[in-house]
Amino acid sequence: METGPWTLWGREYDSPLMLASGTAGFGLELMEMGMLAGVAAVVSKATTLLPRDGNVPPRIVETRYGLLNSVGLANPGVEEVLASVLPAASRLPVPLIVNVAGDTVEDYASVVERLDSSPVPVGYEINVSCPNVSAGGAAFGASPSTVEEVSRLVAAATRRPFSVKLTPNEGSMVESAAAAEEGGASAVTVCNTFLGMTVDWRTGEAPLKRGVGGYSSPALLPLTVARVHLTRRAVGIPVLASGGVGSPEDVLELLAAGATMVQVGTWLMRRPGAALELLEGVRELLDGLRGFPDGTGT
Amino acid sequence: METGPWTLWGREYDSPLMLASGTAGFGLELMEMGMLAGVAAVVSKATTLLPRDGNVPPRIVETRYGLLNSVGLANPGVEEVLASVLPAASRLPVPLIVNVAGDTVEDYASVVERLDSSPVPVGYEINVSCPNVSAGGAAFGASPSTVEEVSRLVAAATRRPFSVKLTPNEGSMVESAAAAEEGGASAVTVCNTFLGMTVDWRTGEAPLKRGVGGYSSPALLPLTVARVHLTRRAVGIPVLASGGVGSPEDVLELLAAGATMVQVGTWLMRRPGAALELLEGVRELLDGLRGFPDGTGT
Amino acid sequence: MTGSDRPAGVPGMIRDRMMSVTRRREDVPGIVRLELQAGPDFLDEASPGRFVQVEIPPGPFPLVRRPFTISRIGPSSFELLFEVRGRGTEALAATETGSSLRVLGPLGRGYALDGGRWLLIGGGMGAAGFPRLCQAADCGLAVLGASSACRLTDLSGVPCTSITEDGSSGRAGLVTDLLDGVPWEHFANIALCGPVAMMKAVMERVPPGLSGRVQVSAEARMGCGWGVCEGCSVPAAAGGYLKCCTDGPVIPAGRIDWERWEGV
Amino acid sequence: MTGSDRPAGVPGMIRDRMMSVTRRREDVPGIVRLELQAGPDFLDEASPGRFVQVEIPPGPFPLVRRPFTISRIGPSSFELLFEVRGRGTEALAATETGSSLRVLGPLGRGYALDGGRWLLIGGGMGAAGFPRLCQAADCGLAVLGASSACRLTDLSGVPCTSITEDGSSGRAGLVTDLLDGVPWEHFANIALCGPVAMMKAVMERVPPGLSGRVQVSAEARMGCGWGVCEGCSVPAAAGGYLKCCTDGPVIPAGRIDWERWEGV
Ligand SMILES: Cc1cc2nc3c(=O)[nH]c(=O)nc-3n(C[C@H](O)[C@H](O)[C@H](O)COP(=O)(O)OP(=O)(O)OC[C@H]3O[C@@H](n4cnc5c(N)ncnc54)[C@H](O)[C@@H]3O)c2cc1C
Ligand SMILES: Cc1cc2nc3c(=O)[nH]c(=O)nc-3n(C[C@H](O)[C@H](O)[C@H](O)COP(=O)(O)OP(=O)(O)OC[C@H]3O[C@@H](n4cnc5c(N)ncnc54)[C@H](O)[C@@H]3O)c2cc1C
Ligand SMILES: Cc1cc2nc3c(=O)[nH]c(=O)nc-3n(C[C@H](O)[C@H](O)[C@H](O)COP(=O)(O)O)c2cc1C
Ligand SMILES: Cc1cc2nc3c(=O)[nH]c(=O)nc-3n(C[C@H](O)[C@H](O)[C@H](O)COP(=O)(O)O)c2cc1C
Ligand code: FES
Ligand code: FES
Repeated sequence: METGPWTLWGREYDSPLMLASGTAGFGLELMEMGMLAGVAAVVSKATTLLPRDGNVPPRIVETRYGLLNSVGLANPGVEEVLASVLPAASRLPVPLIVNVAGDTVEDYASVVERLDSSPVPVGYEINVSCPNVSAGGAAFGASPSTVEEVSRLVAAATRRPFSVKLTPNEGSMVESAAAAEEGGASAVTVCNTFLGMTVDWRTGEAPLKRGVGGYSSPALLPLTVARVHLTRRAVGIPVLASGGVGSPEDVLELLAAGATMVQVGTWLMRRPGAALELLEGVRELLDGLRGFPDGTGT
Repeated sequence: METGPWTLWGREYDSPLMLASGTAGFGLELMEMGMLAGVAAVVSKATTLLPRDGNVPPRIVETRYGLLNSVGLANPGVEEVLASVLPAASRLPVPLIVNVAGDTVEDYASVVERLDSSPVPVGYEINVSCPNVSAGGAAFGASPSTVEEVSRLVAAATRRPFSVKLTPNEGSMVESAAAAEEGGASAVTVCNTFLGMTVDWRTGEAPLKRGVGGYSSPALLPLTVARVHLTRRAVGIPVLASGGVGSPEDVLELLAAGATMVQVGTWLMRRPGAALELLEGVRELLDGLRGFPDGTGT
Repeated sequence: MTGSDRPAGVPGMIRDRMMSVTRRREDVPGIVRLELQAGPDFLDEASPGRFVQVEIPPGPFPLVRRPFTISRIGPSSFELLFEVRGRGTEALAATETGSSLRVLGPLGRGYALDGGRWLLIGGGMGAAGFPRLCQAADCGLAVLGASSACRLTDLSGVPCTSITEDGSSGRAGLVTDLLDGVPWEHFANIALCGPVAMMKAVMERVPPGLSGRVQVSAEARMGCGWGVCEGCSVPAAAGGYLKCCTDGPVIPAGRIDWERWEGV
Repeated sequence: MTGSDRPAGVPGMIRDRMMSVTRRREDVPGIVRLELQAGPDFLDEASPGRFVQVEIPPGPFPLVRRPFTISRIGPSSFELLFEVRGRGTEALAATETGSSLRVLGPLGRGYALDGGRWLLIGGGMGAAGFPRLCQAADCGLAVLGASSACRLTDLSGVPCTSITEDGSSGRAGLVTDLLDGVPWEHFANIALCGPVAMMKAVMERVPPGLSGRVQVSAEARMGCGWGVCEGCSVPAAAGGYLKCCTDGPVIPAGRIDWERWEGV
């Protein structure tokens, strides 16, 4: 486990914390709120080839111990992102990684190619794991051969580094991670929301129109820890942890399990200033440690 | 959603609650404690062909919001179960379903064949989803064709009904459910613990010797609801829900999502008398409903 | 998503602060008024219709914050007025004077105040923001559809008439029943809030040509409250969706696609 | 797993009850004594060495119960004596007199009491059960390895000598340092508890031939506490594992595989 500075893709960061896709926009709102301190990098919301309105609301439903979302990759499309979002994002004090989604295997490479015309993104996160769309999304992530193909196409389309964001819902995440590496990915993100659902037993109806959505909760941390650990042993590229962070201990646990960097997502809905709070907590905990071991899990 | 009596395999029950495998032994302890009221059926701990000591302790580690276990199918083996456990279990006031695990595809059928010599079990639960053993376990459950093969072999070995307990950790649960039905299964159990892990960040070590274990928590209910709903739409056989129950509302939500019966596991560690408490809660909630709809989720 | 989508204002104006609860009242059971201490950095930005996101203690469940309109402001405090509806508001209702709450805000776009007299039409707790509006604008008449709404919302002398479905406070019926004699043309602005079904019914009563005067205070289930999660969608007349939290919560009625809007 | 694996007794003797906390003391900071009201149905079964599973309020996290030895009993109550170690015991320490706790028990097998004098050797909070043992048996000497252990465990007159690693209470050192002059043969029974490493060291000091007199009060991380989850394994000399909760917690030293035992 690295205790800082943390290194990803040749850059050094004095924080291991990235903001997870879909929970921080492009970082501009937090910049205006003065809350980007403690952030190593922002991962943008998903960008697709064409604009997407997203799913029919409601899109957010809370359950007793977590959050279901069904946003459905709402975004203005890559051309609008290039025209107005990325120029604004050039003012960000931290690097931006653009999260990319697609309906077909080719979409990913096309979006990345277009985004490459902007100097702003330092890299990409290839989202083959969205539980909230029928085409694409998790369907791609479930098949190692598709993951490898997407990775190859993206690697051919850009010289910038990219991470493949894997799904925990279908297929074998470990095999998909290896396939992403084989295909030329510079990292894997482990993982995304888990397929979840809530039903109103009084009516038999699901509040989310698509029925199922993506579930996130600090209670899922052990699921992410296991998947980071297993993926870490299967690939040589960095593993970016995503799922369940709500405390400084959680960040350290994911690092100890083998994560190179740690993303925080849903917790930002509770604490927009989470990055700095977590980083300060991490520093305090590390300061309290004498003879910190260099383990990476068992 | 059925509001009772609940029917499984031709029997009527005035409770939808089963005790989940590994969390109630063979029901004998609860019988002596007078806590089998409210229980429709007991699912026994896993039985294997040969005795198994189980994994090296610790086997239970609590995390902030859930429980990790790594029991590893500790059991005295089918011969001992036949010789001393099932005769004692013949005194149970409720039906017993024996959970069966194996190292090979053939093991399952062999164990079931042996168990068939006892009049006690009313059916079996075929566990192709244990996250705590290397051979067998989840590896079988991940492949629909293996699930179908195991189901065929078991169907050929017994005329008693059996449920196939699926894994949420690898492969496609929905495809595996369809494969189980195709192979002759009389139900599917959805699902088992999720692969989870905790690491002590101070030492880099995992308290569980195998590193990963099976994670359970009431916070996982939405994951089970989604999987029950998706499986329900894919198969015609009953779906037995297992995962996340900690309140009467949880039971009703799983029924509304399409479960035929609902298992309670980890919650028994907190409340050994959970079945009656939950059943009374369910009855109260149902009494409070006028014009209860007959939905099965969206 | 770009800066222009958000309310104008200086960077840093949205802050996350621990605030002291200086007063708690529950005149009507289940409807709670909390007074929170705040400085000019907050109060100067607390224009009518804006809201705050309150973290529910002690945490971490419920996980996300709960949105509440700024009900009125004082020289060094502001008020929230809310109804206990579920576990979040239940926990919040247990807040004691002297304790602290974590409050993010002020958030969102409030009412566009460009002079002229206001007609206020509100259902349920939607009217919680009207006192603040009347502090800043010329409010002529309030028509409210909630039990004891006029008393609760404390509109400092603005004529107020209310109705409830069960007649528990005066007349029985729907808000729309009170609208028959309303001199719509006398009002340059109409503030509308409440359940979506009720607002749709009101919109049908607004005389042709005057619907451009209606500003709707919308509600939606929120994740963040500051524009990034895309959770709080309200269908837009122009197609696609508006974000309740940053395009609203106060939205000109004409920008909403009323057909597609189902409410929270 | 079959009936014979469990302690003898009438069906239904293990009950899950809400119990009133009638007294709370914290003489030494971080070490809490709770007195709980109980009737004869509980107390008659509360033999030395047995334990209870306490649900941690308000729930549901921590999820599983916490095991505590029955420290001593009175005519209509019993005591728990515990150290605050983590979030479960922390929450429990906040219990106030007059509140209620959900308690499952009595559980497990206690000490085999077949006459003769006892030598008590304990490290840490393991000694919490010794007062109950001394209520029922002839205890001759207690050798404890914890700060202020003798005072805390209140052995009603039994000679007690203690030592701590840092010397904070009298002598500095390990429990084993106190064993040099012990007249082992004078004791028909030896009760041993504490951290596994300490117990291993003590076992090496027990004179050859006398280890059959040692009864170990074991600890393990528990799920259920009533024999079904297979979570509380203690390696057995005969191979495989014993269940701390139903084969123990008091286990004859000879039944344990000390080599394989690593403790909690
Ligand atoms: C901008 C805005 C301002 C608001 N101002 C006020 C106010 O001043 N006073 C007041 O009493 N209420 C106000 N509300 C509604 C208030 O936020 C909800 O009543 C509250 O979030 C319910 O939380 P809960 O945990 O008690 O209920 P839950 O148990 O979460 O749900 C109970 C019911 O409340 C509804 N609900 C849940 N979450 C929200 C949400 N985020 N927004 C709207 N409805 C929701 C659901 O439809 C559900 O049926 C406002 C909502 C918004 C969006
Ligand atoms: C049969 C039995 C009787 C016990 N009697 C007493 C007693 O009378 N007084 C007393 O102070 N303590 C007793 N203990 C130990 C007590 O159960 C633990 O200290 C307590 O469970 C810790 O809970 P926690 O939530 O505070 O700690 P956690 O935060 O869960 O863990 C803190 C530390 O306690 C240890 N621990 C956690 N769970 C258990 C467990 N179930 N069993 C043992 N150790 C654990 C872990 O190794 C961990 O390092 C007994 C344990 C057993 C098995
Ligand atoms: C409201 C919301 C929207 C999200 N949108 C995206 C997205 O557009 N692309 C993506 O790859 N992940 C998306 N995610 C997943 C998160 O990036 C993150 O991987 C997941 O929520 C788990 O991390 P957490 O527990 O920290 O939230 C979204 C999550 C939430 C809660
Ligand atoms: C301690 C423990 C032991 C378990 N042993 C088994 C087992 O032997 N066979 C099996 O199929 N499932 C086993 N399970 C899984 C449960 O039967 C159940 O499917 C799972 O815990 C999810 O349900 P819950 O949330 O109600 O606990 C075990 C679970 C726990 C917690
Ligand atoms: S609540 Fe997140 S975008 Fe509006
Ligand atoms: S704690 Fe469950 S078997 Fe002992």
